Amino acid sequence: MIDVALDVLSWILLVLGGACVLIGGIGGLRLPNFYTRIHAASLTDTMATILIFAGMMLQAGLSLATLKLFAIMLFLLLTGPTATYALANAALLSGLKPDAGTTSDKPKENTPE
Amino acid sequence: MDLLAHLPALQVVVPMLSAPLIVLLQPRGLAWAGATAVAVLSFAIAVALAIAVLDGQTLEYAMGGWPAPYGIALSVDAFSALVLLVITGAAAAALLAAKPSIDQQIEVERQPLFYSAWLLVLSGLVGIVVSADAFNIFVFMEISSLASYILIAGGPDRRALPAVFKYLMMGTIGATFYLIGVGLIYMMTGTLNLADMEARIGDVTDINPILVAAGFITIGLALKAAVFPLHVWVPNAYTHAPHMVTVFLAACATKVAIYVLIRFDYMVFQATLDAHEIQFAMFMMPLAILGILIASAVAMFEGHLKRLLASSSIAQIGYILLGVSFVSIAGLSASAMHIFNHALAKGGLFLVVACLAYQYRDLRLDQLGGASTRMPWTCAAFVVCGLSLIGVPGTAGFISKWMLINAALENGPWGWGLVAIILVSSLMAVVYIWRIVEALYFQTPAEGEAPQSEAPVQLLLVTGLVAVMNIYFGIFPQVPLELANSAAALLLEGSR
Amino acid sequence: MIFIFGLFLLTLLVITAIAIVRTKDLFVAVMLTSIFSLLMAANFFILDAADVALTEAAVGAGVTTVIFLCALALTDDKEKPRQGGRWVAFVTVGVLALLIIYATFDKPRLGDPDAPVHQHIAPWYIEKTTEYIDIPNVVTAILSSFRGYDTLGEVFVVFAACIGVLFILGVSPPRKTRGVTEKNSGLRHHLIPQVVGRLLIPFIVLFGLYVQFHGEYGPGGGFQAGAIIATGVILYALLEGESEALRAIPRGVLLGMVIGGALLYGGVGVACMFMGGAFLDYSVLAADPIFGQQLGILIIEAGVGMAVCGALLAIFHAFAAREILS
Amino acid sequence: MTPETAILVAIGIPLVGALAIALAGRISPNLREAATAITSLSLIWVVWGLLPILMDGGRPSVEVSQVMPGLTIAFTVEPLGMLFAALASGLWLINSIYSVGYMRGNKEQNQTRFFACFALALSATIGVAFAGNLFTLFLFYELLTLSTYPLVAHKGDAATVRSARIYLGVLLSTSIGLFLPAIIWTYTVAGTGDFTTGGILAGKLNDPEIGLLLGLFVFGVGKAAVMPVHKWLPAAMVAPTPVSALLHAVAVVKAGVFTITKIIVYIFGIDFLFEASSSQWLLYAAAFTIITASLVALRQTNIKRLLAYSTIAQLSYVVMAAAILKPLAEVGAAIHMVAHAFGKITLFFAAGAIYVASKKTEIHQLRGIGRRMPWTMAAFTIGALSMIGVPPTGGFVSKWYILAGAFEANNLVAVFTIIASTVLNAAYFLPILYMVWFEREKEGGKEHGEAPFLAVLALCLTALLTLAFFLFNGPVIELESQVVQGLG
Amino acid sequence: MNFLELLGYFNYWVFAIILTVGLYAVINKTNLIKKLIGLSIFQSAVFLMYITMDKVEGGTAPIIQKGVEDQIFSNPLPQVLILTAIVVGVSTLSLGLAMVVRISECYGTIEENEILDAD
Repeated sequence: MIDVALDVLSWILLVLGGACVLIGGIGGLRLPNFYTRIHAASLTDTMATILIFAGMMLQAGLSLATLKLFAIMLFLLLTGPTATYALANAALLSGLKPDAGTTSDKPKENTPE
Repeated sequence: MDLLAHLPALQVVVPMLSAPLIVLLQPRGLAWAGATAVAVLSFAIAVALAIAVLDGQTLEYAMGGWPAPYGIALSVDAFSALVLLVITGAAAAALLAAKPSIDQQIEVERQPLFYSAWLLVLSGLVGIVVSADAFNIFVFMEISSLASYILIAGGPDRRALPAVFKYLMMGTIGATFYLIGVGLIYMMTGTLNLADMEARIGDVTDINPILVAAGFITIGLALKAAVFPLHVWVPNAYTHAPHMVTVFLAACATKVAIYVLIRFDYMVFQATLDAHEIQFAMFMMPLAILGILIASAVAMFEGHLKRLLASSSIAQIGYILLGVSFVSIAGLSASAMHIFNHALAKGGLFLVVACLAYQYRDLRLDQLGGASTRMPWTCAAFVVCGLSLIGVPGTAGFISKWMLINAALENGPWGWGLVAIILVSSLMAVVYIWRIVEALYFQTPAEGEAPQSEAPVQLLLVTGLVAVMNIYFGIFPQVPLELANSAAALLLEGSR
Repeated sequence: MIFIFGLFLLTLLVITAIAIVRTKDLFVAVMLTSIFSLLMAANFFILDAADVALTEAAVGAGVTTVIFLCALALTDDKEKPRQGGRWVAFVTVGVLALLIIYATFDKPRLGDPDAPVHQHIAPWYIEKTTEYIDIPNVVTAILSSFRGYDTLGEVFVVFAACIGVLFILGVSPPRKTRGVTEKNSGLRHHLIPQVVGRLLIPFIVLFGLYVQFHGEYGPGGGFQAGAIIATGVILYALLEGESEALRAIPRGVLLGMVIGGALLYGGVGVACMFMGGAFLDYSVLAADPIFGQQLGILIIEAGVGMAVCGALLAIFHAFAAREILS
Repeated sequence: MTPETAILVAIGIPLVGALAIALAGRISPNLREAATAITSLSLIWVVWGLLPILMDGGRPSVEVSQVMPGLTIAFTVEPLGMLFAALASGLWLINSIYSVGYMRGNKEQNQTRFFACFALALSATIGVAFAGNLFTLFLFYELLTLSTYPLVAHKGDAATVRSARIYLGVLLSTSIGLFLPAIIWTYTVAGTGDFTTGGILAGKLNDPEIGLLLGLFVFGVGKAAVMPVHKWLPAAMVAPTPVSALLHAVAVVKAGVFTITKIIVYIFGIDFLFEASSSQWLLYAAAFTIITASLVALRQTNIKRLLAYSTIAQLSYVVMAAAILKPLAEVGAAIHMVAHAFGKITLFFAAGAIYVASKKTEIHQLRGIGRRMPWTMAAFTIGALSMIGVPPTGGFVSKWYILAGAFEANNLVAVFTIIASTVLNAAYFLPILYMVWFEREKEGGKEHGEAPFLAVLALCLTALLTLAFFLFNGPVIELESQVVQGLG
Repeated sequence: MNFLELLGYFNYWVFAIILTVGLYAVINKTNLIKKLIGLSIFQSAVFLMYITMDKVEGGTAPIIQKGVEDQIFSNPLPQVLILTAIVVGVSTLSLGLAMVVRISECYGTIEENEILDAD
């Protein structure tokens, strides 16, 4: 009985993770400029990682695979946000001004830093 | 460990393992000395192999001790022995004469890398010839191509870079085509060893992939061998490369690709696929004839000396292919002989170019006027090697021309048309060689260009040696002739 | 079941390939190439080629993208459109496509067990590995022992590439190209990536070593390990600055690694010759042939790892150093 | 020294001589002249030494190397070759005496190269003479072309280089384009290329092919200057006179005609050719060449060009004589080679002497020169008479034999051509002789005496030889009749 | 040819398409770096062809676990070949890029037609 409950729980976690990634994808398409899109993509990715990996760890039960999954999750959690930060920082450095309300992200006057 | 058994492996291992060592020899001139010693050593091994193989038996060598179809096998027979002699001979001769010319063209601190790349080309080419495994040939083809890109990129003139880039693109596409061909054959026969492949290809039911594989391999190797329509990279690559590199590559680089083409076509495809020889002849002969005629015509009107000799190389490769496309014993031995003789003649000519380039900055014909007054020996060597290229009797070139005409006469009524083509192109060769001789001897020197003295002694000695060998092998060609004949017999009988 | 995954991934692959060819901005093309390699790696993994997937990911996605970006930094990254002359390329390429499609109809279907490929040599390898070499990963066994000569050739290809790049880029740039902003201090003022980097790099290098010495048991081996360690050090160079990375592993050591790796591999082969076996026949290395094979494989994998790592780093430093000079 | 080694020594001497001359030339001109003299003398001693062996029917032969199965470099000495070699070596000595005088008189530059190449050309000539099979003959034939090229292009100015290019172009293209395929065809059909009495092609070729192969041979051997391929001879007139003498009398042209005769006699075989109807055209080609060349010679004003066209005519005499395919005519052909050599070399020496002494090259300038240069002009007269074939000179003997052969084969075309050409010869030589001796000299001409002594000495020697040949031609005829002994 | 049958050949068709896309890029593009990218795509297609060969229905990666007995394995040989080919591809690529860098320094441009005009 307990493992049926675990399976159901992991399925729910996996579906939720999938939904998160889907939302991130739609955000990436619909949002107007660079910074909002990067915001959408990075947040949902990190959340989806946690959900999917938790679901998979439940599936794998207590074994070496679970440990490997945990290590990969830790790695993703560390690198995901850092990569987003580095991307945003590089965009800022190369002069792409974040500006609320502009509909498209054609780079305005690029003032080299 | 008895040496003779390990010779096929040593032939590849000696130059290959010494390449990394050469990079460490930083002090001046040491790198050159090391490279020359290794080249001469590998030439000695090639001679030992040739002697061992002279009586017609082939040396087999299982790499890593694993039996043939499973591990990689090396096999040396008469044909590979002949090509080995050409490669290692060209490398040793070019290196012996290389010092003054390379010191002039490449900075000292880059020379160890240059000589190491030279040894890699040598080991790559030798690896191809010795190997009997289709994929192994691809690996060594890559080693030799990569290293020859490095050598050509060493050219002092900035135009060397676009030339070598075009060579890189076409060479890689050629090698990848070859890889696709090998993959298709492996898919249908399940083996990579050439002999094993030949045995199993017969009982393949649906032969479409095999035919396509044959197409891919032929196109790929034609690209590497600069066969007529796919030769566009040769003139620029040979013209802008350092002079000694042109000597080495012109003498043997494209020949190895033709060697693989012959081995694949006669060993693997010819025996089993019916009507393949007619297909092969129909496809190869027109290309060879076009190559001979058009390349000779281009050479006749070319102004720059090195580019002229490069396009004449393409014509001579056309000769070799013409011999192969007769699919007869005489044709094959003629082309094997021409591989040997052309290496001698063209190697000699490019050595003379290196001597001239030592004194003259610009190698255009109108700048080279009256070179014979200051450089009599260089020009004499040029005349001898030029005659050998034309095929005047008494020189090495004549022997292969004679055998080629005999082979042409053998295949029936329109054999005479082929003879006519061979003779017309020899006359074209007379024209473009004599244009240069007239420029060297009779033209008044251009202003301020007269060189002070002869080329350096080291360069002259090797050029003279090659010129003398051109004559020697014209009168006593027994050794290469016997290798060529037993190679032809092996290729045709072996597979029939 | 794998067909559906295959279908999905392969169509994505084709789309990426076409996208790469069509984009005008080279920077986008390089990024798409990196994605292309990753998709390739996933595809390989689905087709049961674990080793190749790892190599494709590490070498294809990792190092190639870095080298491309270095080259882009030194040249302009906008591509000028080409005027006309398209149909010649279309014709030749179209003919080639028809030729290959024509050949595919007689080929065995994907995964068909009685295809000729699986009959002749493959089963022999699988049986004989346990008998002669007794290591789990058959691919490493073939790579290093049955076809060890190929891999020796392979190491020398890498060696050739390394000395080639050093030779070609050995010449100092002829004249000052346009002033490149002083960027060699790495992302110094980006604190977060540095901290995270400092945390991750040891694990990356550790994982590389794991892959190196775990090659006999699971997917792994010299090439993959060399590439992973190289990417680790390149990350360090990007974060801390190229001069820092050079201080950690100076150029002399790099060249030494490449030459050492190549000579180690060749040396083992020659040692086998001296001990009476054929070239690269490891069974003569020790009393018990199986242990000899395993010892041989261990040494040459180390050699390969050293050579690949040294070569990739030397190539990266050759490009990166160019940036400072120009 | 056994006859076999004698052959190799005969070919070797000029080579060594060339080296010796090249080295000696660096030290001093006199040493170089001495070296030339020694080489030519020792060559004569070795070659003429072979004569007695030949007289009593010996055929010494030696094989140097087997290039390919069935293809060897081998030498055999037979009467025709012997005659040609003796002629070449003898005239070389006289020619070197003359050229020393001419070169000194004319103060030509880089004489060392001249004498060295001369020696090389001689070695090639001896090689052609003693060749045992077609392949060796072709080898030395090409060497002869290449070694004479620097001689023709001696002056090195633009005009010389252009005509030297024509010289080489015609000779090389005919030899590679036509002669080589003919040889290969012979080798494939007959299996061997050795010269054997009675021919090797008997019965191996059907009728039209014989004509074609004969055509390939005749037009392939560009040196025999049969009409369409004669362009190179007038072009070679730019060379200094000793070289023209070499070209016309001693080596080059003789090699061409000698090759054709040898091929007709030893490859085809006279009787085999006689039956074959398709070989008659050769006679008509030769006849056509004789007539047209003589006509063109009539209109020439420059002495050397006149002599060139007269040589073309005389050469076709030999070819026609060989083409009559009768034993007597073959002997006549051989003898005509000798007679024409002596006569023509005298004429060229005279022309050279006139040029050295008075820088005159046109015929109309020769008015009354007899008084100024009596010796040269006397020799010139003897040479001219020998060309026409007047009795006291050698020319008469050879024409006599050719006519006899023609009558024997009752070949009316041959008889008519000989008579017509004799008339034409007279037509272009006699006016010159009359102008030289009996007309007054134009006033204001440059005062000049005889040519340098050495040149005049050589002149008179060859003139005497022409006369002597008329009287003592016994041994030569007896030697040549050995060639045609067995034939019907 | 039912759908599953057709699917068997899908891999080879993708190989053909990517090969031709790569070759098109190499032939048609003038930018040298775009040519090199085309070349690496061209080579990756060949890797795909080799690896498609080695798949066996229901087989796993050729790693022999001690315990498991009758396990079908995919064919290890094409994987070995492709390991070598990938590294060859990278080596050629790095050499090509080194040349492109030198060309852009000497000529100032990396468009093929501009380079040809420069000489």
